[in-house]
Amino acid sequence: MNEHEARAAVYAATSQVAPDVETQGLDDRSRLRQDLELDSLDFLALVEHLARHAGVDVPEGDYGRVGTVASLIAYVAEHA
Amino acid sequence: MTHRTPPTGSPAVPEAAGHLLRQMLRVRRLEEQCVELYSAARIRGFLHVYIGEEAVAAGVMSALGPEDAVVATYREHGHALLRGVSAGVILAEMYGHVQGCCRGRGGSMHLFDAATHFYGGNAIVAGGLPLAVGMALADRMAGRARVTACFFGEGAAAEGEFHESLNLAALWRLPVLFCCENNLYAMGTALARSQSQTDLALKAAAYELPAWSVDGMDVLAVEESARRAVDAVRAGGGPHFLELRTYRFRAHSMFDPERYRDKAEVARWTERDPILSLRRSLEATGRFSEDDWNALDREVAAEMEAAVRFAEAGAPEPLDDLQRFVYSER
Amino acid sequence: METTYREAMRTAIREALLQDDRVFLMGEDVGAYGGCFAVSLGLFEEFGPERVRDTPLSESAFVGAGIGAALNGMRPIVEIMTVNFSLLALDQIVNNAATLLHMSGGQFNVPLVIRMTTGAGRQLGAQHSHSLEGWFAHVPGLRILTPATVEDARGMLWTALEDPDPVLIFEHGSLYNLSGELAEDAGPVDIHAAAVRREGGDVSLITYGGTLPLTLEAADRLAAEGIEAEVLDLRTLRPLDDAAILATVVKTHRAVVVDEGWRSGSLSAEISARITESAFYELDAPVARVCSAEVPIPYARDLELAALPSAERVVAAAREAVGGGG
Amino acid sequence: MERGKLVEWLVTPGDYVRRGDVMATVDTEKTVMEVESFEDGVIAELLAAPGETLAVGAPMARITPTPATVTATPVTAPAGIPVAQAEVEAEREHTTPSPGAGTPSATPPVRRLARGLGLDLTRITGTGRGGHVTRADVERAAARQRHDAGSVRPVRISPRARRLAGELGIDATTVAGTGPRGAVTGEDVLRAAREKEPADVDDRPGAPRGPGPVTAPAPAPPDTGQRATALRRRIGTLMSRSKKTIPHYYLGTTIDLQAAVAWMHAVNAQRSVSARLVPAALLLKACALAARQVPEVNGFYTEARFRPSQAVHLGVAVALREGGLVAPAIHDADTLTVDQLMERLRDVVTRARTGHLRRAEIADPTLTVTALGELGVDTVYGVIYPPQVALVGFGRVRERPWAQDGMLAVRQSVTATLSADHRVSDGLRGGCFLDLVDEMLQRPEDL
Repeated sequence: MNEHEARAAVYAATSQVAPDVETQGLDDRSRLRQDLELDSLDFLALVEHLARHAGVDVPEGDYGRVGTVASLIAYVAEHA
Repeated sequence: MTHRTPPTGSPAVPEAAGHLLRQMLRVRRLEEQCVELYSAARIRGFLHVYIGEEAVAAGVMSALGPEDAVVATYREHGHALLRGVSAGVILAEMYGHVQGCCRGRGGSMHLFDAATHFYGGNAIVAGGLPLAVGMALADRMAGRARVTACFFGEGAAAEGEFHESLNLAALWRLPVLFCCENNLYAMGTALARSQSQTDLALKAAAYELPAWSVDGMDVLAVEESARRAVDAVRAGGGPHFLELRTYRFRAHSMFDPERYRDKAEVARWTERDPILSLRRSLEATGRFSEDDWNALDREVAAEMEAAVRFAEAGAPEPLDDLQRFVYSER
Repeated sequence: METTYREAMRTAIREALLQDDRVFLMGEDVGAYGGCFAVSLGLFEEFGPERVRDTPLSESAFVGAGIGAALNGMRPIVEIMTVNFSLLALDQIVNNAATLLHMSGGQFNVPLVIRMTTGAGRQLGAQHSHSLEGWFAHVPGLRILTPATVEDARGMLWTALEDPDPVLIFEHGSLYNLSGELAEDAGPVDIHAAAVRREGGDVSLITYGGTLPLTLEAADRLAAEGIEAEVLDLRTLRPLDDAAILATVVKTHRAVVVDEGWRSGSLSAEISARITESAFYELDAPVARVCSAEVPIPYARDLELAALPSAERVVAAAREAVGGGG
Repeated sequence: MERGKLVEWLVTPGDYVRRGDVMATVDTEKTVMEVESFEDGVIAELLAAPGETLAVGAPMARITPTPATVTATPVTAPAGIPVAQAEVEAEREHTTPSPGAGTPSATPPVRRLARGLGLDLTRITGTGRGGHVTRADVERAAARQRHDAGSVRPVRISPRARRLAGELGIDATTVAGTGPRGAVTGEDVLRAAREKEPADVDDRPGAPRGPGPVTAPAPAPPDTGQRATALRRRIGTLMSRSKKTIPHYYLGTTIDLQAAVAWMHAVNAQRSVSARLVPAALLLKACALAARQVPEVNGFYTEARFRPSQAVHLGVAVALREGGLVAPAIHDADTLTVDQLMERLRDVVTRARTGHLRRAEIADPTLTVTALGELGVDTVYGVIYPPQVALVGFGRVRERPWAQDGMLAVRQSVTATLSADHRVSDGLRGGCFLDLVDEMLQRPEDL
């Protein structure tokens, strides 16, 4: 998956989990927990959405690697 | 001024008679179709059919010119059809479809058509008379040689608007042809049970206007008297009044159990069916055969089948348009 | 130029007759007599019996004839002597004028103007004094005007004649002698917007027609007490200018509706309901109403006055609304 | 919650309903809740229309028992503490015992009269046959109440004043009214607000500075904003009451989560994403089990006494994205497996955020747990939700230096706090509770 597709997948998942977050113009440096205020359940839903729709499984051990929008996009691009 | 009998005219010209026969049959078949569609719940609301009275509309309409105006009642399917509104458009209106002459806003009782100067479709008894007087007033003031034909039942003669309108039209000598369709019953109330003076021509004549009683089951007599009256009105002779004695074969509306009249009475009148009568007299001349009749009947049936198809294919106006036509769209 | 409401109305009719051949005036005693309230005085002589047309006493027929003539290309002005008599023509107004456009699916509009006198205050008793314009304002398809100033008496008629649909103009009998300053070049005015006749921030007095003068008087008295009332003249009762009503209520947070009609099922009820529907959370006091007593208007002077809205009653209602009442 | 707005009826008269069927939705400022039937029977009458605002406990519908059932009971508006209100069909009054032993019999019109006068039927002595409360009884009670109330006057507040007071956080009942018959007007509220916080309130240009014309307030905020404002107001009221009436004490302890987190990782590694656990599920389960053993933290304090709860319904504090929070219940949390609890947690959080909670979920929590720490803080000092008597807070689960057996290690840990009601328990019992939570989290496989 290229970066563009990965971004689209992450944005779609984010909109699903946090409809109030405007993905347009979203700062890549935003941290999922602190800036977007996703709690653990939200985060789980986000990961679940990515698994279902983008086919990317983020194992729990990798949660630490996907703390920001940018890192999540990169992760998805790499693993899809 | 009052002629107690219809003026006798020249013998019927077969071509003209053939036309009248055809027109009456079209009305008959249209309304038979309406009754059937009503029973099938394709048409709702009130439905008043004219079956038995066709000679009146056919005779008067053929005496009018294309620029003349017509104001009718709620029993007006035939009038609209013979004025030139197509059967399909009439049925579509009864279906409540936007393809109807009033986009489904009027229904059976309120057919209107600007192109043929057909001003309804008025369901308040006698409510159309003042309108017709005003139409004629405008024509008079504008110098147009137009006649406004106003149809109403004998029940209207008990209403104040009947008297006010005859008075005003006669006073101002306006070009109105008042056509009283006397079918003897105002809904279920017989004329004699509701009006002290049952001679309607006499009643009208009190307003100093020519008033004739005509056999409304004889289309040739209706046509002849209407033609004379229309010519006189157009020539500036002021309003004329025709009492057209006729009979409604069917119930007042689809809700009418007909408790108020004998079956025998209905049967007596049915023998004088205007369509059957004219057909017989035409056949007697030897210039109209059973084959001719069958061909005519098939042709009219085909017209009505096409009309039903047209109505069926239509659709109601979008609900978003509900509020349209309350005020003019500018 | 100083003029009266009656003269302004006459000028308007005369101008319409001069400007448009399709216009004619029709009604009981509008011609040779000069009009029951002398509005059309002199027009019969100037325009002749065809265009200033005396009718028999048959309201239904001549109102209906007005509708028919309007359908057929004319621009009739039909005068009904008083609103009480208009009931004899109610069939034509409600069943025909208001419905034809809709029933015909947009084919037949009725460009008719009907003028009539309304209201009490002249000891004319119960069959010449009622205020029934609220009834007519109930009916979709009609436009209802209530000129209350000389400008509106002068200017509403022409605009009404240009309207493609039926317009009813209600002239309060007590206004005919009202005099006021009118610009030399005064002409047609709009017939859709309400007008603020006096600005104020403490309470809105909402009225129309014959009760405008007493409402303005009440506002003056209130000002002397330190209460600044805003006076809204509705001018058009149908369609109501909701935006103007809302705007004044949002400004003052209190409303008193003054209506010479009876309170029950009335136009004042309609206005009050609309205020609560759309401006409830702007209100600092219940909407108050000053209406006629629920009796047929009596003849005797004192009784008649007691039955009608007065400046005193408006002042009291306004005081109550702002919290200064007893 | 004191009132709610009926949003929609999901049943119509004539419908047969079973106990537990959802019959209507009600908007309670916090959330849209579903109202369930508590009876089997046929809907005889809907007593409220959509859009109507109802007091808690107000009858919403009348359910007629079918021959198979015994009593007829109204569905009442959802309540924090349900109010028993019976509106039994008149002809059944004499033959059927009233539901709830304390409710005396009375005909519906008399019940309606009592309700209209704000009287509690259970406090009226019936003089009719068999203790039946009559109209005269109610009228006498009303007269007595008026007499008792003496000169206390109901506060009249204009609609505008009520709106402004809400927006500005003013208690309109404390404002002196200058409007009609002493009603509090919008100006009065604005004046009170200026006096309270001169710098803060209504600083817009053109805002009134004294008596005189008042400008129109700013346009109403959009709907979510209004809901958030209302919710904020509601939380404010509730928390003020809590702090005013409940003598809180606070305890805290740091818990080693190494074992729990490791166990969870191991479990999650075997599972698809949708079946994974989060630490909160373990924390909740531990609290539920501990609460069973320390009943002093689990129950309600009402009418000056503590009523412990047999069941453990854990309230889960859920932050709403538009601001504010709700704490719906996970029923019988102590009896659920961790997996079941996880499933219920996801479900209730999702519905809380989409505004579809059920009445019982709002009303029932016996103990609330907040895991706000997830978003960053180490320690949470919570305020108890009245009438509950305790609140458990968890901070962030993260690696911390940990000394054990004389060695320094880095381990996953969390700080757990307990806010508890001193009228019900003291620090010793509270400490017991936290110790139990700790202990259970060391054996996650047993949870």
